[in-house]
This record gives sequence, structure tokens and C-alpha cells, in this order.
Amino acid sequence: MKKLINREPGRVGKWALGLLPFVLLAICYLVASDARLEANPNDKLLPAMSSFVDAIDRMAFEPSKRTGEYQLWVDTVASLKRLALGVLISASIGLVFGIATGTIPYLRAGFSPLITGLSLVPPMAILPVLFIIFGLGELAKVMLIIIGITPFIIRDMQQRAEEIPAEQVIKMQTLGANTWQIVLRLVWPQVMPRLLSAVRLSLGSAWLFLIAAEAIAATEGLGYRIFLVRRYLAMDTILPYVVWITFLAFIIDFTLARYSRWRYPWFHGAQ
Amino acid sequence: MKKLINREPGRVGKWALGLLPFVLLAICYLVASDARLEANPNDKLLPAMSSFVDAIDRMAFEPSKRTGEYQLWVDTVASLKRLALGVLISASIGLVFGIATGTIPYLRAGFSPLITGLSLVPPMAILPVLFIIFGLGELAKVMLIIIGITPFIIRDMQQRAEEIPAEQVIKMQTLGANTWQIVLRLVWPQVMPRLLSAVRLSLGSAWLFLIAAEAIAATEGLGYRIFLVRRYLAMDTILPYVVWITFLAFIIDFTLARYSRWRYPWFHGAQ
Amino acid sequence: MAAIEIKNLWKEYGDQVVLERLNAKVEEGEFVTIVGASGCGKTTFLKMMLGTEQASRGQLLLDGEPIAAEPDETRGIVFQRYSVLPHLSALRNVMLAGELSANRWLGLAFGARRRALRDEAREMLESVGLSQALDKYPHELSGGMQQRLALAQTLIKRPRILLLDEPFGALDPGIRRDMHKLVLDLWQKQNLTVFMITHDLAEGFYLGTRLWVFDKERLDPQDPGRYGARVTYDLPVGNSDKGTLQSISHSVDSTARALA
Amino acid sequence: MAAIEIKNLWKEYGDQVVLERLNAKVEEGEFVTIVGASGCGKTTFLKMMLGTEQASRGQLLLDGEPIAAEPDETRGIVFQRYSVLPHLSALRNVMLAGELSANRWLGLAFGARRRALRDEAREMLESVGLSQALDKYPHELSGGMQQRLALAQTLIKRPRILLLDEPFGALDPGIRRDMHKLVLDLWQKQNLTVFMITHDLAEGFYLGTRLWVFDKERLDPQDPGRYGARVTYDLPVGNSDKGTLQSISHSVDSTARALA
Amino acid sequence: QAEKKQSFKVCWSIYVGWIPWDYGAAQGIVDKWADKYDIDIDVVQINDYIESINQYTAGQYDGCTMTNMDALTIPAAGGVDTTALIVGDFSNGNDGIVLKNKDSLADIKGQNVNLVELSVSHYLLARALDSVGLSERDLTVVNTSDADLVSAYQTDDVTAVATWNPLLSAITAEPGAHKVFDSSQIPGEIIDLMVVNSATLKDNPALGKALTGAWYEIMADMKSKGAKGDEARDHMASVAGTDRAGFAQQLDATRMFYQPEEAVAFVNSAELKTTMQRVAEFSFEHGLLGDGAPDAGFVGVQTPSGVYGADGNIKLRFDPAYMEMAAKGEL
Ligand SMILES: Nc1ncnc2c1ncn2[C@@H]1O[C@H](COP(=O)(O)OP(=O)(O)OP(=O)(O)O)[C@@H](O)[C@H]1O
Ligand SMILES: Nc1ncnc2c1ncn2[C@@H]1O[C@H](COP(=O)(O)OP(=O)(O)OP(=O)(O)O)[C@@H](O)[C@H]1O
Ligand SMILES: [Mg+2]
Ligand SMILES: [Mg+2]
Repeated sequence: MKKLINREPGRVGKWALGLLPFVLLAICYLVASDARLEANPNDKLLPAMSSFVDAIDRMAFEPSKRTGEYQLWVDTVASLKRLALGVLISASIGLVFGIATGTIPYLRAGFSPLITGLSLVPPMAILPVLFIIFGLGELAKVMLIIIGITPFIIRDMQQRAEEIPAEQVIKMQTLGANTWQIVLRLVWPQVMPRLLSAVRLSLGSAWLFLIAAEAIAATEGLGYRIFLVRRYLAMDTILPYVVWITFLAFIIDFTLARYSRWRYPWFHGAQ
Repeated sequence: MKKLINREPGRVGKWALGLLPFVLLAICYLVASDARLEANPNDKLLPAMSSFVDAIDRMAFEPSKRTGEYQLWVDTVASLKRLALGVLISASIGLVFGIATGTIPYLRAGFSPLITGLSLVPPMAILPVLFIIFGLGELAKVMLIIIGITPFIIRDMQQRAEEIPAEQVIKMQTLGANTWQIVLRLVWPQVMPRLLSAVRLSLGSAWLFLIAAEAIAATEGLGYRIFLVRRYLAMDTILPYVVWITFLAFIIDFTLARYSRWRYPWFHGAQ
Repeated sequence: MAAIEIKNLWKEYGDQVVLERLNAKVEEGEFVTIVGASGCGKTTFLKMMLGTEQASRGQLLLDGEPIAAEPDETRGIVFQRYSVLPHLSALRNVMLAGELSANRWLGLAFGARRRALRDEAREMLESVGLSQALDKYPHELSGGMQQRLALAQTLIKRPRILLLDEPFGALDPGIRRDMHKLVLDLWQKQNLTVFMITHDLAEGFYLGTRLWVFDKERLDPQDPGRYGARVTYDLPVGNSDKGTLQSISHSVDSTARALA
Repeated sequence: MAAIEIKNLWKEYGDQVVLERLNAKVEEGEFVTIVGASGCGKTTFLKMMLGTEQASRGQLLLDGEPIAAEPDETRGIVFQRYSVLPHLSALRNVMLAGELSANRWLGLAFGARRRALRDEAREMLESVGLSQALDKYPHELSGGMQQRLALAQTLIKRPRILLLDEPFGALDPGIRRDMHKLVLDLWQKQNLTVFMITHDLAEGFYLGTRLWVFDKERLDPQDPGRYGARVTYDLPVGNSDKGTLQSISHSVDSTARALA
Repeated sequence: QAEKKQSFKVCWSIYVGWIPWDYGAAQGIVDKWADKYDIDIDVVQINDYIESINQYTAGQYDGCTMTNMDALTIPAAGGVDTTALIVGDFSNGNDGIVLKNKDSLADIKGQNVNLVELSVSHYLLARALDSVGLSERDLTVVNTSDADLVSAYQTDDVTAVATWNPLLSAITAEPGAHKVFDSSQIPGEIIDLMVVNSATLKDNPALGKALTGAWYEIMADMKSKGAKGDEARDHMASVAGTDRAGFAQQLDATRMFYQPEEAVAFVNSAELKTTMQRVAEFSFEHGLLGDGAPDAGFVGVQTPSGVYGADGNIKLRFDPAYMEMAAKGEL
């Protein structure tokens, strides 16, 4: 009998073990929901499966009576647009500033303390200020994402740029590169895959800020919907939305990981 | 003339450059605030420095008229308690589960997918569920922090435990260790400093969730105060609170970093 | 009966044959040094001895029984790197084996037992020349000192078989010679059976009582994984005339170039 | 006038004296090999040649002028590791120098210029035996292939001075011999001035036209940083009788043990 | 300091008394009136009520919907001279206090009361406590975000809440919930307004005229009996996230001033000044008037029946002029 630490489940075992907790969770839910519904058939807290199906059908496959739109898709498109815009802008700022401060000692001395300071400010605490500065339009929502995740990305990029072995920077110089060429041909291509991982890491926070922003000022979006129906405790809408958000988050993460592997084989191969 | 990339500012230059952006920010604020106050002396959006001094004096050094308490300290103590409790519990859960799934292949197969799934659920979206399960008291606030940061810590710990060189695990076995002893004498001590860095990394989110929880239901706390006075746009209170929170975050981060260096010299020396 | 018996051992990774048709018997107390081109399967063989890799075909017997399929106390190992635990001081690294057997649950020893362990460890560290570094952490030690520490840590457990995978590859020539003396000394004292991989043919000849050369007898340059390596020379040391040495060196080099 | 002149060069890190009173003249086209105990300052000397470290006292002159205080095109370097850029294929690694000088802003070449660079790079790679690996990334190459690539990358820039810091330390003996041939070949073709650090005395004797031994003449075992290393032997190669070799080897070893 | 402007922005948030603005904007009624006075008016919905007031106070919007209390404590106390252009309704049961498993207001003593602190619910609670001789010291106020009140009520921790519709009706529908006090017991004290910046209004009377004109046209649609009225009410119901019956129920608890005459009469009555005094005193006690405020009358409130508080610092004005024009058909 091998030690536990040396024992590996097989392929099938792995799948079975991985699915088990989900199945258990689902069963727990069903039991609890049944119990509550028995006590109060109008209970909104733990709706039966059939209510979910109805709600999903209503939101995703039937046009809304008031606007004629398919609510789930409208919300999804609105939220994803904001998310994409916010993350793209943050990533661009992070890339530029991170490379600049990570590569040029003078810029590092000037900006690092500021960025460290900013990264510690909790964005939720300055929400009111943000809304007043940026208004309540799309800009504010995107800005909240940007303010929330950019300091992290900048700091990560800076660190990654600093981690590039000094030998390679020296090498570039012996091959005749000037500072700008070192940035363009050495630092930039080498931090790109790291930017992707930084983005993946910060996507969780980005969703968080998006939902928080949509809760306060929006007329559509996944976060808006959840906060709107939260007032009526419509769990039959909230839970499918949560699952849907989780699924979207997973897909985005997975896609980025795959893309990185495909685009930067040298990065993943060398690790 | 050296290339920019090879030029380093001196000691004094570093300080001066680092302070410069802060000074510029302060000047910008003063100019903008003056302009607005000229137009409307009662403007609440960008109060003058003197209003901050008054507000700080009132909150920190004068007992509140209504309750006789020193508001800032009461809020700080309440928030820090919740933060500490939430982070401590998360760290413990993260440590135990991370080590378990990182070390034992069978546990990894069973829990990893679940934890990955949970880490993608945006906690803000399931707030109603949380309230109903955990009530509205201190427990709920602490739970929001826990739910928000634990999956991250678990995943980080798992990865760190997996990163321990296989050679060392083999070594332990050749020295006669069983699985439990490997966990206790190899994995646990080696992931401890990494737990500290994971905690440092997740403190930002912890503050975020704390503030969000306090905004929703509380009778004191830093987040409570900010969201309460938001009702009458009391920026003279909000901004000092934000600075104070930032300062606390910095102190906590700095202390943890120092502690880690002192307690785990082998970890920092070997890097 | 030989202590270790290797019976028609094969190791394949998927399509790639790494080792094929290994056959040998090793007596208790022999010192086997192993040389061979990079990538020809020396480490793989050591891993099978250790129990972290399993043979694809054939058998590896210890005292007539199949050798345990996971690492245990009978076999000690020193790798080229990562051979000591970075979070323990030198002394604690050497005390570790004793502590683990002292208490099944805590892996710690207390009181008299602990003092005894400490004294024993101190003695061991002295014998490898580390008495000045008892309370230092591995990262404060030079490469040579770390490897000496690794040896001390492994040998205090008194394993029957000692496996060494290029333990001195990263060391200065002078330090390396000191280590040689140390290993030979401990080997004789503890009557170990040693398998040691080295890149350095001279080291192999100097240390071992027996030298194995791993090499591919048949080599398909288009598909180097088609055939595996075998023990092409199995020399009792003493038999090292210059011609053999050169012909070994020549054949190993040409394999190395093909695999590089 | 000598191409390189070293005048009473000292290097100190705080209290620790690493090098002291170095004096030498090196002509264009010489091949200087440097040996010495680990930690005695060989790499530090190379860094001063390269311009990434500055002398504490004394002067380092190239053609009578102080040598540039930062790396530039006159000096090429091959380190033991990290010597090629991991994000470029072998061909692009070798084309890099040409691309950088082709366009000041983009660091890229286009059209005919690009084709010319590619052909030149291909030829260079062929001459180091990498014509099969043009489109591979460094992580797909073995250690020896990476070092050959690093040489190709450096030499295509035709630096005046070539600095090598144990470039073959991590290679198999056979591969290493191939590399020796390659370096000697390119050195003669391009009339380079070479400084090469090695751990292997024999390699030093075999490759160089001149061998420097860095060693501490005075050694305080309580405080090894008190005195710096000097060039204790400066031998034109050919003068390598067995006695010298052994006495060098002996003195280097005893320093190494004191520093370890 | 405001000048003549061409285009204006007003904001509103979801509440039964303000939803008509959405109908007016969607049906082009607001545009029609704006065109008549040759200006542009942009009507913007803001999800979060407090944020809409903050935006108005910061000067991003020219007009905004809010209650009398918030108008006093946020823009007026913040030095933004504000005029209550349209008095649309007052809450007549739309705000209430609910106890779980208790049916008398006096039972609230010693409990935790969940409500949006410093809001009209808080004011309602203070007034309710007055009526049974209790004070805030006899209980603990727990600030709870309005979005979470309904789910909060599901937990055992929560035994008393003070809130407004539609949350109020969702909570009273729960088993064991008893409404023990509501705003119909303090009629006319919680007033829903459309306020505009006084300076802007002074320089641009067209804004006041257009908004007032549009509002009473919307009111006419809303109360009309036929298909047009049904359509208007259905539109508003769906914006409120409820159905025709649910919306009607909310309207029942609201005293709408469908006719400008009613609103003018309400503003002109002496009661308004008393109400504002109560509100100001409550606000002062809770620190809502700012730290500079030496007493409850620090911010002057102008009503037709006189000024409450400091004459020299009038920042909130109840001015029936535009509603009178509407009543007289002069718009
Ligand atoms: N887990 C594995 N999966 C697939 N192939 C492997 C695995 N481990 C080793 N190999 C292959 O087996 C061959 C032998 O590897 P091994 O490490 O035993 O060589 P070695 O003789 O120790 O070389 P070196 O002297 O460089 O350490 C190599 O071609 C290697 O690519
Ligand atoms: N940046 C630095 N700061 C302080 N001390 C340094 C620094 N760089 C090197 N040293 C010290 O200078 C001495 C010489 O180091 P160097 O790397 O030149 O040795 P070396 O001869 O190249 O050794 P090896 O053969 O191990 O590469 C060492 O004692 C080292 O600790
Ligand atoms: Mg090996
Ligand atoms: Mg060196």
C-alpha cells in the first residue's frame, strides 16, 4: 500500500471526484428548497428548479414586454462591453506605465511611490467622488474598473519588467540597442504574456467593480439586473444570473489562458 | 552620456522624484477646491484644507455629541476587528485546504474543480443569499470577507504546495516520513511565508468586501461611516477616512512584510 | 545471493525507449559509478532504484523481493540540487530523520531523546566539516557546504543503499576532491551500497569499485528514442588501462552529440 | 600601443577588496583565458571590461581612452546562462543585431535589407551547426545548442572584444570540445580579442594564447575580504610544463577551500 | 452666476411619485414643452437615489427629484440655492414601519431597527417614536442599504424595519409582518419634489415653464379614465417593476396633486413651514446640516407663509409661481 501522497486517481476517478462536490451541492439545494417550499409555497428564497427554468426562459428566450428586447442578452452585451473596455484600457495603461517604471530607473523613482499609494486606496470608498468626477454614464462604470485594477496591473508589470535578467539587457546593449530599442524589442515582447496573466488575475476584481458600478448607476447590465431584482428577492432571477456570470468569467479566463499558450509558446515552454 | 536605462537617480533625487507627484496632486486639489469655494462657499465637494482639519479634529479628538464616543476610533476598531477576523479565518481555511489539495492527489482531484468554480462566483452578486444564511450581524460581514478572499488563498496555497520541489518530498520519504509528517514538517513550514504573501495580496480585496459589507448593514465601521455621510455629501469626512484607510492598509502590509522577513529569513534569503 | 538483482529491465516513455535489457547483480557494499551521455537514462535508472519511476518491463529485486515502488528509508538520495530542506538550519536538517522516527504524529523529539539526537547530529556535521555552520540556513551555505550537509542528512539515517545523482557537478575541483574523500570514508564506515552518477569519467574511475557506462548500442540519428541505452561497459575498477578510458570517452561523446 | 591597458586597477565592495593592483597590457587579437578560485573576482573583472561595474581605483583603457562605462557594441559577451533572448527564434536572435542597426526607432528591418540579414544569419547559424534549428525557440534547444546560438548572435555583430564567462561550464565534455573548435575558428577568422573565464585549467591552457590566474597573494582566513585577488600568473601558452600546472592547481584549490 | 442656457438636464430615480417623468420623456411630452419654450431638456434616470442628489448638488444636473428633507440636507445645506419647482405629492402611507410578530408600535422599544439611516425613513421613525413617547435612545438604528432590506428581513436578526414602497409592500406581504406606523399618520410631512437650481431658474424661466407645463400634462394623462390613462399607468407600472394592480396600490398610498391648484394650496398653507421646521430640527440633531450649523435654523427655508430659519442664508425656496401659472393656464 503506497503512502497517500504517492497515490494518484486515474482519469475516470479524477472526473468522478471532481464532479462529486457539485452533485452534492445540487442535492443539498434541492432538499433545502423542497423543505422551504413545503412550509411556504410562495417562498422566494430557494426556488424550485422549475422556477429557474421559467425565469431563464423568460429572460433569455422571450422578448421583454416593455422594450421588446431579450433581457439576458442585452444585459450581457452591456456588461461585457464595459468589462472589455475597462480591462483593455487598464491593461494598456498598465503595460505602458509598468514597462516605463520597470525599465527606466528615473521613472521608477518618480512614479513607484505614487502607484503604491494609489493601489492601497480602496476604490469602493471613493465611489461617490468617482461618480461626481466622471458622471454617471458609461464612463463612470468603466472608470471604476480602471481605477480598481490598473494599479495592480502596473505594479505587476513593473515587477515583471524588473525581473528580466540583467544579462539580457546587457546583451541588447552589446548588440547596439538604445534604450528605446531595448523597450521595444526586449521588454515589451517579454512582458506581454505576463500582461495576460495579470489580466487573468485581475478579472475577478474587474467583475466585482463592474457589478458595484452597475448597481449604482445603470439601466442595463448583469449587475444592474441583480441589484434591481434584489429588492424583490427574486432568487429565481438572481441565481441563474450568478451562474451565468460565473460561466462567463470561466470562459474568459480559459480563452485568455489558451490564447497565451498559443501566442507565446516560448513563455510557457520555458517555465 | 549614459543610456537612460543605465542612469540611476541618487538618494536625494529618489526622494524628490517620489514626492513630486504627491505634491503636484495636492496643489491641483487646492487650486480646484479654491475655485469651487469661490463660486459657492458652502460647496461640499472639494472642501478646503481647514475643513479637513476641523473634521479630523471632530471625529478623532472630540467625543460625539450623540453617543459620547470618539467616532473615528470606534469605527476603526470595529472595522479592524472584522477585517482581522475575516482574514484570519480565511488564512486558516486557505492554509488547511491549500495544503491538503496541494499535497494529496486524491483531495486535489476532489476539491480543485469546486474551488476553481467558487473562486469565479462574484460574491457581491450573492449577497442576499449570504444574508439569509448568515444573518445581518457581525458574522455576515466577516463571512463576506471570507467568501471573497478564501478561494484565492486556497488556490495560491495549493499552487505553492505543489511547487515544493519533488526532490524534497522524496527526501522526506527516504528519511522515513509518512504522509502526515511530510505535511507537518515539510509542506506546512514551507508554505507559511507564502501564506503571508497571499494574505498581503488579498488584503486589498478584504478591505473592499469589508467596506461593501459595512455599507449594507452596520452601526459603526469605516465603510459604514463613508456610505452614511455620502448621504449628505460630506467630503470633509469622506476624504480623511479614505486617507486613513489607505494609511491603515499600508501599515498592515508593511508590518506583514517585515514580520515575514524576520520570521522566515530562509525564505527571503533564498529568493 | 546478490543484494540487488536487475532482470531484463526496460523503461519506455510512450514511444521513446530510454533503457532496454538491463541485467546486473550488485552485492552489498559495492560502489557503482555510472557514466553516460546526457539524456541516455542514468537519472531514470536511479529513479527506478528509488521507486519514483516504475519499470516498463522486467524486474528490480532487493534481497529477492521487488523493490518498494515508492521512496523509503532503505534508500538514501543526494540530488544535484534541492537536496536539503531550506527552512531548517543545518543542525535541524540532520536531526530531522531522528525526529521523524521519534514521534509518529508530531515528527519532533523532546527531552533526552532530543538532546541525544542533537549530539549525534553535531557529531555527524563535524565529520563532514560543518561544525562552524550548525545554525545556518542552507541559503547561507555555499554549494559545496550544502552538498556536504545533504550527505550528512542522508547518512545519519544509515540507509542500505545510497543513490547519488551528480552530487558534485556544481562544485569547484578542489572542493570536489574533499567530498570524494568524505564519501569514500563514510561508505567504508557504514558498509553502504552506492550508486553514483557522474559526468566525470575520472571521478567515476577514482571512486567506484565498479563502473557502469550507459550507452546506446544501436542509434538511429533520425529517431534517437527508437532504441534504449544499455550498460555497455561494466568494469571492476583497477582494470582502467588508458585504451579503455579513451574508447569509452569516445563512444559516449558521439552519443552525446547525437542527442544534443 | 597595446589595445587594452590595465593600470593599477582596484575593485572594492564596501570594505571587501575584491581585486587589487591589476596591471596588464593586451594586444589586439590575443586570447586571454582566466582561471581562479570561485569568488576571487573573475566575473567582477569581466564586468569592468564590459562597463557594468566601475573600477574603485586605477584605469582601464581601450586604445588609450577610458573604456565606455556602459555596455556597447565594441564588446560582445556570452554568459553561462541567459545568453539568448527566449522570446525570439534562433534565426531572429541572430538577426537581431542587424535589425537594431537597420532602424533606429523600430529595431526592425524590411524588404531587401531584411532578406540580406536573414541570409547572413542563416550562414552564421550554419557555421555553428544550427542549420536544423532556425525556427526553434531557445527553450527547445539543449544547453549546448543555446550556447552555440549565443556565440553566433554575438559574433555576427563583429565586436572588437569578446568576453566569455564560463560559457561551456554547463556542457557535456564532448560537446564542449566541439565548442572549443568553433571558438578558436571564429577567433582566428574575425581577429577578436578574447577574454574567457573558465573553471577548467586544461581548457584554459588549450584555448588561450595567454593564461591569467587570479588569486589572492595574501589571504587572511578570518577575513577573506581584507585583501583582493591579483593576476598571480600571466603565462604565454606553450610554457605549460606539468609542474606549473600542478602548482597553479594547488594554489587555486587552497584559496577555494578558504572562500567556500 | 448661471447664464442663459439652451439645454438642460434633469434627473429622476424610481419612486412612484417620480415615475411619471419617464412616461413624459418616453411619450415626448417633455420634448414638446421644451420645444415650445425653445430649449432642450434631457431627462435622465439614475438608479441610485442618493447618487442622483449628489450629482445635482455637484452641479451636473439642473434639476432633480427628491424629498423635502433631502432637498434641505444635501443641496441646500451644501450651499446650492434650490427651488422646489413642482410639489408633486406627499407620502400618505408609502413609508411605514414594520415589526415582525409584534403589532404595536410601542413594542419597538429595545429592538434593532433596520432602515436607511438619515433618510425619510429615519425621519418617519423619529416622528413615530414621538407619538408614543419614546426616543431614538430606546432602540438601535442599523443602517441598511435599501437594496438589501427585503432579503435582510428574511433573517432572524431583523425584527423591525422602516422603509418605503415598493419594499414596504414586499415586506408586509411576509408572514408575521405588521405595519405599525405609516406616513398617513403624519400627512404632508414627506413631500416629493422636482427641484431646480434657483440661479438657473432665475436666469432661465423657460426651464421652469417647460417642466411645469409638461408635468401637468403628464398628470392629466395619468388620471384620465380611458385607454390613454390605462396606457400611462401601465407604462409606469412596468417601469416600477410591478403590474397595474401593484402600481395602483402604491398610488393609493400617495397623495398625488394631479391639479396645480391643489399643489399651490398645499404650498401656501402655513403647515408647510411647520413641517420644514420639524424636518430641520431633526436634521440638525442628526448632524445633517453640517458642522458649521449652530442651530436648526442655519439654513433658511422660504415658504409663502414666511421664512423658517436664517434670513441671510436662504437656500431652499418653496415657490408656487410656476404652478400658479399652470393653474391659471398661462403656460
Ligand atoms: N517523465 C518523463 N517523460 C518523458 N520522457 C522522459 C521523462 N523523464 C525523462 N525522460 C526522457 O528520458 C531520457 C533520459 O532522461 P534522464 O534524465 O534519465 O537522462 P540522464 O542520463 O540523467 O541525463 P543527464 O546526464 O542530462 O542528467 C531523456 O531523453 C528524457 O527526455
Ligand atoms: N554587487 C556586489 N556587491 C558586493 N559584493 C559583490 C558584488 N558582486 C560580487 N561581489 C563579491 O565579489 C567577490 C567576487 O565575485 P565574482 O562573482 O567576481 O567571483 P568569480 O571569481 O566570478 O566567482 P565564480 O567562479 O564563482 O563565478 C565575491 O566575494 C562576491 O561576493
Ligand atoms: Mg540526470
Ligand atoms: Mg563568476
